[in-house]
Amino acid sequence: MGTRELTPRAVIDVSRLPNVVFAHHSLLWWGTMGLALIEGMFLAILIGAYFFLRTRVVEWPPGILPPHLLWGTLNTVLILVSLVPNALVKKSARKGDLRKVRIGLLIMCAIGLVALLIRAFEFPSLGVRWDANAYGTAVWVLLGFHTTHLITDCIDTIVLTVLMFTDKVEGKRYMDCYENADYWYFVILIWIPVFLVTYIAPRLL
Amino acid sequence: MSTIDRTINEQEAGELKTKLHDLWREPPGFIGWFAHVHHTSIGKRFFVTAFIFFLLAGILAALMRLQLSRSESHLISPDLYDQIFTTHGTAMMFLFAVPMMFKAFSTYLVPLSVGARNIAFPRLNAFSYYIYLFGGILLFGALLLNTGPDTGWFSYVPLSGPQFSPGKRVDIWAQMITFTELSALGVAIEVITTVFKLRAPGMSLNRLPLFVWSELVVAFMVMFAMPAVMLSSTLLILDRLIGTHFFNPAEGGDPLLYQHVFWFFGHPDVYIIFLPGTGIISAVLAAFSRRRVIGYMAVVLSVVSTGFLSFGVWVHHMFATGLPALGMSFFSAATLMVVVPTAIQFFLWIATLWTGKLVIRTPMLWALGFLFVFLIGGLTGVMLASIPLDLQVHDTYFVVAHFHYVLIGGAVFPMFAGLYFWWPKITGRMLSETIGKWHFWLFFFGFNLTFFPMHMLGLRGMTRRVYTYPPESGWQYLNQLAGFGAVLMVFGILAFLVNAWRSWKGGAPAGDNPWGASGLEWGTSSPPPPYNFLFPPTVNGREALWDAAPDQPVVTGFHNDSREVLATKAIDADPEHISEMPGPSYWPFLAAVAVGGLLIGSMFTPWAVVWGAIPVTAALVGWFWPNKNEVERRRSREIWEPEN
Amino acid sequence: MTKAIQLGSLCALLLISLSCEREKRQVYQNPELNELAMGGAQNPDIAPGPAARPPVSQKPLNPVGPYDERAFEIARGQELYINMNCLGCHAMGGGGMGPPLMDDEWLYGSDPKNIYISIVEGRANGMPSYRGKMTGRQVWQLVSYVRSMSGQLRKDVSPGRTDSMQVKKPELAKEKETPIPQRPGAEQKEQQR
Amino acid sequence: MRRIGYGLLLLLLAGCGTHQQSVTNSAGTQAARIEILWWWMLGILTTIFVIVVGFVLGAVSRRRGGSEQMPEAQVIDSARDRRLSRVILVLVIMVILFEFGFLVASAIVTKYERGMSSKNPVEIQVIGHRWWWEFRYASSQPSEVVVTANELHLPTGVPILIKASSADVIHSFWVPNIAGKRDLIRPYQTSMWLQVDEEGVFRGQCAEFCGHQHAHMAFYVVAEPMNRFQAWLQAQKAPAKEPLEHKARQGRDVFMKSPCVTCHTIRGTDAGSRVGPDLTHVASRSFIAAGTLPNTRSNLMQWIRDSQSVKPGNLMPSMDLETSELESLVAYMQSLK
Repeated sequence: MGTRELTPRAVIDVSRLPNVVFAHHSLLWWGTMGLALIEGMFLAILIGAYFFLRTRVVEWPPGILPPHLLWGTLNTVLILVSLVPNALVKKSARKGDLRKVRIGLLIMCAIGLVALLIRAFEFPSLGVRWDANAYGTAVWVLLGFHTTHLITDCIDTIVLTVLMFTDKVEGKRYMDCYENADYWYFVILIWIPVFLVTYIAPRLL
Repeated sequence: MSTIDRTINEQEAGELKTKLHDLWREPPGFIGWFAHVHHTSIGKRFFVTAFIFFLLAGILAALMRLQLSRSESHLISPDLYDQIFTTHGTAMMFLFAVPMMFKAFSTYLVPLSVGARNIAFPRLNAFSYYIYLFGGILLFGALLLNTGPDTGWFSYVPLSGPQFSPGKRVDIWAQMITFTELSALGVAIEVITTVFKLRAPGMSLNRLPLFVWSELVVAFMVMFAMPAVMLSSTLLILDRLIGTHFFNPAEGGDPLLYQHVFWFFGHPDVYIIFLPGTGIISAVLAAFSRRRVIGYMAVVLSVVSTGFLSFGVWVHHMFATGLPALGMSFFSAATLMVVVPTAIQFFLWIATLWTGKLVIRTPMLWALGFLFVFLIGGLTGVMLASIPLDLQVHDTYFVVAHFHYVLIGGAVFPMFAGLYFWWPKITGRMLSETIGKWHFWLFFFGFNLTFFPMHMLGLRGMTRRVYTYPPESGWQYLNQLAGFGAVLMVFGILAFLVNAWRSWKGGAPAGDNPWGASGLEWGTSSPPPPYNFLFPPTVNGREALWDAAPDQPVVTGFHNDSREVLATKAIDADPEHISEMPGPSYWPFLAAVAVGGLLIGSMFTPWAVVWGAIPVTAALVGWFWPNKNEVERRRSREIWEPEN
Repeated sequence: MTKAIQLGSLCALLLISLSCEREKRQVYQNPELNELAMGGAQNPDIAPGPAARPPVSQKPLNPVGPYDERAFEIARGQELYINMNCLGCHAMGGGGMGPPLMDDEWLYGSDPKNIYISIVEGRANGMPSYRGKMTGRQVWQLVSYVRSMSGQLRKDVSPGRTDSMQVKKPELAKEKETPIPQRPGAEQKEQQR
Repeated sequence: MRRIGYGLLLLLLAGCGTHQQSVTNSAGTQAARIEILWWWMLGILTTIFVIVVGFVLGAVSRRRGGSEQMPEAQVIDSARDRRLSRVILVLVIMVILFEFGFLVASAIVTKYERGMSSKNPVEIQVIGHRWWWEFRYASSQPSEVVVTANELHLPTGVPILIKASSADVIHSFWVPNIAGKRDLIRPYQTSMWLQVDEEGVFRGQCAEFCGHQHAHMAFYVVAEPMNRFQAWLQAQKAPAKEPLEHKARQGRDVFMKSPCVTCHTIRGTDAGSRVGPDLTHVASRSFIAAGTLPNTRSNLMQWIRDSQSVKPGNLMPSMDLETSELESLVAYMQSLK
């Protein structure tokens, strides 16, 4: 069997290209951003619905007091504080610094769980049931929307933390941590409008 | 990235073939079927499934024509008729049009046309398929259970609300929406990532094939539009099941809110269905005029601007609600504006035909048929943009005629053009030209015979969604004409099935590039091997194969023991990094089953959301849990990108 | 291929065969209903209107109303409840001049036939007789709705909220009340109200 | 049967014939304006269609690359492409101009309809029910308000103010020959002006899907000169007359004892429920069951005995009265002129 020479041809040799990349280089980043875009759209429409419903009645909130600020504000503070450990996770994931990543992730898990705990007090503090009237419906669904994200990202973070303490640590994991941090930034970001609409808007409108 | 010259001899190529084949092939057997993740096999499933739903919904349409062919006919009870037309509309929109034109075509063809070895997030792709399949089964299963939705494909409140729609029919509709749109959103993310990160070196954005451009724009539109419909159906089901008050006027809700949210999705959806068609038409026209489409930039810009404008026109579905005149005339103007980019594309296509060397084959026939049919739909659309004219024909058969001209013209004709065009690539065999021509002419005449008379019916006052009409109305003859046309369409479809069957059983082998077309997908064998390209290609111009240099470089240097693909820079597509694609897995299927259980359970008790979340979480964890050996292998050869 | 088709059609037939009771939208009442009404009734003439004049039969009475599993009929019952101004005395079930209908106390028995008789015959202390004012079918629709108010029916057939002011949980969210056995003197209690 | 009844209706409305229901057969001011717009658009768009299709066919017949095997992709003459692009630019500008003109024309038509007004117009409240129409002719004294169903009498030549609302789900009020449609959405009440210029009978119907009997939710508009209209209105104001003949009186007793009384109003009797259509002058109407059956004796019989066979799923229960009861009931109905 004579191995016939094909004509010499130009090739691009990619064997030396990196395979652990971060930010908008990685496919994962595009996935995360796509998700964020979709969720953001949900939120935008929900907020639109909130103000649409507001125009349908004279009194807002109708016949009841606006929600207590205590728990909501507490949660806002906590969530904003989480910016710091989140930044730590992101930065050290980029560097591949396992110790710092573990610390950061543990803190994030703690913050996430506490935030959920506080959230459990937030719902009663709205002072209205979802099936009382359109106002109740709107605020419950808004808060519920953010809570869903809190829960999912919490679970996500916990699983990731567990992985970082096993022997499954590798470049890919650091990429996951990095994107998980990006997603947490998104959860923080959307909390601001949700907080303003749920807690502040009823006081102004 | 520098290119070097080296020799590849046949033996090396042969070894590489076997290596890659073992590496990329899907697990065999029935059980293995549930682990497939390659975009070609998932893409084929999307094609087949969407086409089956097309046939089923078509049968429902035939039943309606049968019922309407006689006045005061008692063939079908109003109750059943309501279920039939609702299921027909819902299935055609959510289970056929979007899945076929967006999910099927983009899943199968986008990675091939950008020269990638697989789609980005292949497991998500498999998940998207199963969740869509379950949604479809839910809808048609419900119809057989006499639980078919019966409030129209838009399910306006209060008719679809808890007070006027008892039972589970509307809940099933709402959850079906959640299923299918979840799937569409998944595919959108995959397509966007694939297009931006997995293009062949040299395929900078301004060299992206027009077909890929339109699928990309559609992917973005899906991201902005589908959340709206998922939300409207979710708010509806919340009102129905846990007593929220979004649409209850007595407690500060408003039925118009539903219409706004729904049509904010509903109108862009028409373009989500139609834009992939324009991409297919551009590809087919180029191939069969033997020249590239005139005005690449103009076409791209008009597709993009159509995408944007389509979000500013939804209120033209609500002219009759008596909203303030000023606002309405704004939307009227916006609607007219959408016509402009489409007109631009139309003129450019005709100019391409005018300057090309036409070869009339079946795909070309369908493309020309599209030009004719869609033109009529577009022109009646111009009429509907006018508030006074719309107030007369809104919700009549005139509108039925209009949107069937737009949707069948804008989706079904391009679909067949695309199927006849890419069938050789997908199956490796040619379809019969003769039967193809029969198919076209039967369908073409049948279609016009069915839907043109409906314009007249509308003008004579026949409203939509009526299960019968009085004899003295004089609508019977036109309806019978439409019924006759429907028969012709059925024969056309049968011809296609015969054609497909014969080609499958032993059509002429296609060869790599039977049409001498220019897309990268034609650069590999037909059907494509499980790894798509033996050597991932590079690109030298807009028409990849036509503009290729005599020795166009190829990509080498992968570790051929893991599913590695080359990721390139988002804009100019220079080689950037190596990304590893996940292999076959059962988890996407299991996750889809878990999600399905949650969604269906939640129709019966809100608690299903809580206990249903447990299996879903378990499935997802299993999905992402890394495999020990793979971790070892990857760790052994990590190359971190330098920090900048 | 052919196997898949066979399998598919088989499933289809299966589904059709077990087509849901819950979703039936029936335009005529099934004849046995009137019998049901007569079963064990003291007065063969209680059934309203000529709609119900079959020979008296002594069937043991049925613990389940004929429409207790028909979401559509129950919704029609709800509509009647509003249109026939049952609200006037019973409010949305909370009771007013008349006794509440959403609690566990049934002065005249909680099973469908007793409710049927209460409506058709009327009762002491102000419940008027609707004999002849409704067809048997309508009464049975009303009976099933009344039972749903105290959560006696399956949740997937009970109505959701209405497009009106909310004064109580929708029926599908109402927890089931277990009717307490009738005590002697219940009627006196009623008189004191 | 139905056709006979229909002929009978024509006799009933001696003189003013029934018009073919059609957008292009306008008898009202709005419809007329819209019809003009329609014909113009049809003309222009057809021309455009012919030209475009002409070009496509021209191109197809022009240069063929043979059809055996695919010829080589051709070399592009970019100069010609640029020329073509310029032509296309001009065409697009023409399209934009045409659309602008169209927009203005539509705006004018709309403005006319919205701009209509009058000092003390005939004001009619249109209320959609599943599946019939309630019409209430407004008046200063509540006692003077005329309530009727499924037959809308309108005076010709004067602006009429329609107050549109719904009792349950969304319906849509539409009489093609007279004006464009208007959705009836609870809890809104919207108003629209219309004017009928021709005498005659016009069919209208619900245009928004509203459930099982959407198909049978029609009504008839009787357009007549002001004096005849006023006479009709006077007649409708009067309460129901005491039935003269014995049979009709029996019929009234049947009505009061049967489920009929629970849903219908007959002014001047104890029947006062507003669930179903007002029957005070039911015999004066030419159709029953919301424009479904001509108002003949046999149709009344069928409708009362078995309404579900005519409109399956409608809210009126089928009542199997004994034939004698039924006959006297129908006699009573027919006495309600």
